[in-house]
Amino acid sequence: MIRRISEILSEYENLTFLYAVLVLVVLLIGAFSLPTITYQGDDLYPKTIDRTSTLDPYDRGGEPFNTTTVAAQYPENSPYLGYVTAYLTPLSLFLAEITPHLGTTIVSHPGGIIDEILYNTRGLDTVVETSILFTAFAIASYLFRRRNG
Amino acid sequence: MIEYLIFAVFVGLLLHGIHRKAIARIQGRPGPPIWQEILHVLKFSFKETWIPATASQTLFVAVVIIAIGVWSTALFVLLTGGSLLLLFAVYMLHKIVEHGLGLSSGSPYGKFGAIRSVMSAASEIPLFATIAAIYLITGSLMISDIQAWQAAHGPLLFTALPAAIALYIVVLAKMHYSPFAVIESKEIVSGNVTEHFGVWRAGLEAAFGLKTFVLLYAFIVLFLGPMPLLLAAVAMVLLLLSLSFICALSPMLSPFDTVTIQIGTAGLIVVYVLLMGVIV
Amino acid sequence: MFDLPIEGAELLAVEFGDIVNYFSVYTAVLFVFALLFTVLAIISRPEKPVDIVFGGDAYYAKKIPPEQLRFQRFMAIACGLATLGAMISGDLFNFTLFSSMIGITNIGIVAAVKNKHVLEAAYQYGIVAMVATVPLFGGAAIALATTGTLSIWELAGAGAVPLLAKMLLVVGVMGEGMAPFYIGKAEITRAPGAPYVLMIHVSSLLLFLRVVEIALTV
Amino acid sequence: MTMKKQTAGAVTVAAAMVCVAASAGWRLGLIETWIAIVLNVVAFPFFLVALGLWWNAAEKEEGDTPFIGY
Repeated sequence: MIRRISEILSEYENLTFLYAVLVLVVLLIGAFSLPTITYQGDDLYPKTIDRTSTLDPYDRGGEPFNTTTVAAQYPENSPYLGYVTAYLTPLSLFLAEITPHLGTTIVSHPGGIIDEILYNTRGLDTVVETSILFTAFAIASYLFRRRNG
Repeated sequence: MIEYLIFAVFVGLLLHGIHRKAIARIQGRPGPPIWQEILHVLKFSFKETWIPATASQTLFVAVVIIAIGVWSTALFVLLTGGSLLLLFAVYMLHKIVEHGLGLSSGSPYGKFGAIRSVMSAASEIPLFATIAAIYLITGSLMISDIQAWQAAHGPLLFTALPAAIALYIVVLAKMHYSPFAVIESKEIVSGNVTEHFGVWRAGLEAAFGLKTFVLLYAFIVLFLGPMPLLLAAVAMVLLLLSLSFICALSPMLSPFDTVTIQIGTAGLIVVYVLLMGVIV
Repeated sequence: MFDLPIEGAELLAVEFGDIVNYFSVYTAVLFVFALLFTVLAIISRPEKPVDIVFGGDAYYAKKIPPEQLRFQRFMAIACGLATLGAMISGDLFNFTLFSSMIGITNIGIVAAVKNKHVLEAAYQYGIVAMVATVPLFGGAAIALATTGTLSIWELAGAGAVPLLAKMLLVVGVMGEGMAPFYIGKAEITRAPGAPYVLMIHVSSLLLFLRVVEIALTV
Repeated sequence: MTMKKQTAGAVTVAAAMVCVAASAGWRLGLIETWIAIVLNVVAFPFFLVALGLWWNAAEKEEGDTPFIGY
């Protein structure tokens, strides 16, 4: 019995299968617990789009620097809440203070573009997301170049 | 502080010696004297020492230092009544030391040891569920709180028997000559410590002595509750002898089977914890 | 931490806007450990693996191209950084992001190895790591949907996160870190480049240690 | 990569002094517990390893080159 289980576990071809079984088991257990889970309506990031505003994402123009209403978990940490990026890294904060250019465009620093599209308050998330993309790209390009070289 | 460390190293090595002696007597051999392991460490430390040319030199030396540091941390966590979670984290970090020992030398035997160590690491992680069981019962993971709980409610050994069994397997897996000790099984020479000789080996043996002391003492503290030092020492030796009996009488399991058994135990613990979580 | 008797006293909070990372005694120890091995991956030279010829009595040293080792080191450092982030993250979603980054870099560390056996194991591992992002993010999403927040500070001790979300998180980390499905990782370990391969284990073990803490806390 | 006997001795003494000073300071209540622990945990491994290196007095300069091939 133990030996047979060992045989199944010791083949890495079975890896995906085993993992899928585990996920399915968890999902099955989860399905039974669903009735006990309630949806929390007052979401962390409420978003109402004011179509008449000059900051409407699909109608750029007018005053570039303005604030939108954004609810943050920790407003005291986000002094620039409501601007393009609520959290500024020390470097971008420095740039924003000495130049008028940062914040005038959504692609002013990595993460900025996703930042504005997704949420205004979670700067570190977007940095990590771009890092993941970058890592995946680095692996793929290395493998590709090695095949050619 | 330093006196605790040195004391624990010596007691741990002495426990190793008792372990060897007990196994030998059970198997009808005279066995070495019980202070043999202490002499061993001294002998190793007097041997000529260098680093193999094939090794990843920095890593080769660093893991020895990390091994000692890791178990010193564990000892202090235990003594100050710190977080049980942290104690187990340190225990898992020991697996990294094992991997590092084997991988850093470049020797194929070390590598085999490291690969086996990776397998056993994967199976020991789920034994973490033990912690959840203790948390659900006592409502705290600080060792000092757990001791206070036991002083009020009696030993955890009876209240949380499955958790105790799981932890017993954890301790057993870490003993020399245990059925789970596939990492140092003799067909791969000395497994992951094959290339660590001389001073490096002496340092490692000291760390392992510390490890044995911490694991046995942790088991006593967690499941039998606070007790005077002398009684705790007696309990540790008794626990060690029970482990020696298992080690002496059972054969070395095949690497894959050890994993299956440990994962199986862990699965049972997970079910137990889930059930307890639902009921409580 | 959060007045919960789980991981020892709080030492320091690092604010990144809405994401407030924290060092407790527990996470600080894990952080130092990850830092130690990241530094080791940076400074130590890889080993020169020796192989035995089975059936004979000979052994030979393997030759590993330096470009491959450089790439492995790059990936190991990236993995170390991701681990550092995952150790101190005080936000569920941020934690899942760091976890999936660890999964990707782990594959990167061995992807360069020219060994069919290792590559096939890495491929299987890669598939599982990709699949594992679903339960991982699903867990975070369910936590957000049921509680309205992702911050561990807000969730700590409230017991508001449903068991399903915790289980999904743990299963996701199992997939990224390969906990009980050991064989993929054991085969990957055969790759050369000890300080870098070691990083795979460092990251996944630490990740697992962290998710246990999170599951007990929230 | 063998350490010189002198260096090993110096490391041993320094680490031992850190350990003893931290422990004594903690006993006398001068140092907080966690600081004493950290100092001990960091210094103790160096003490053990350097002590061994010091008294085995290895004067060999180079690592062992394994016998390659048969």
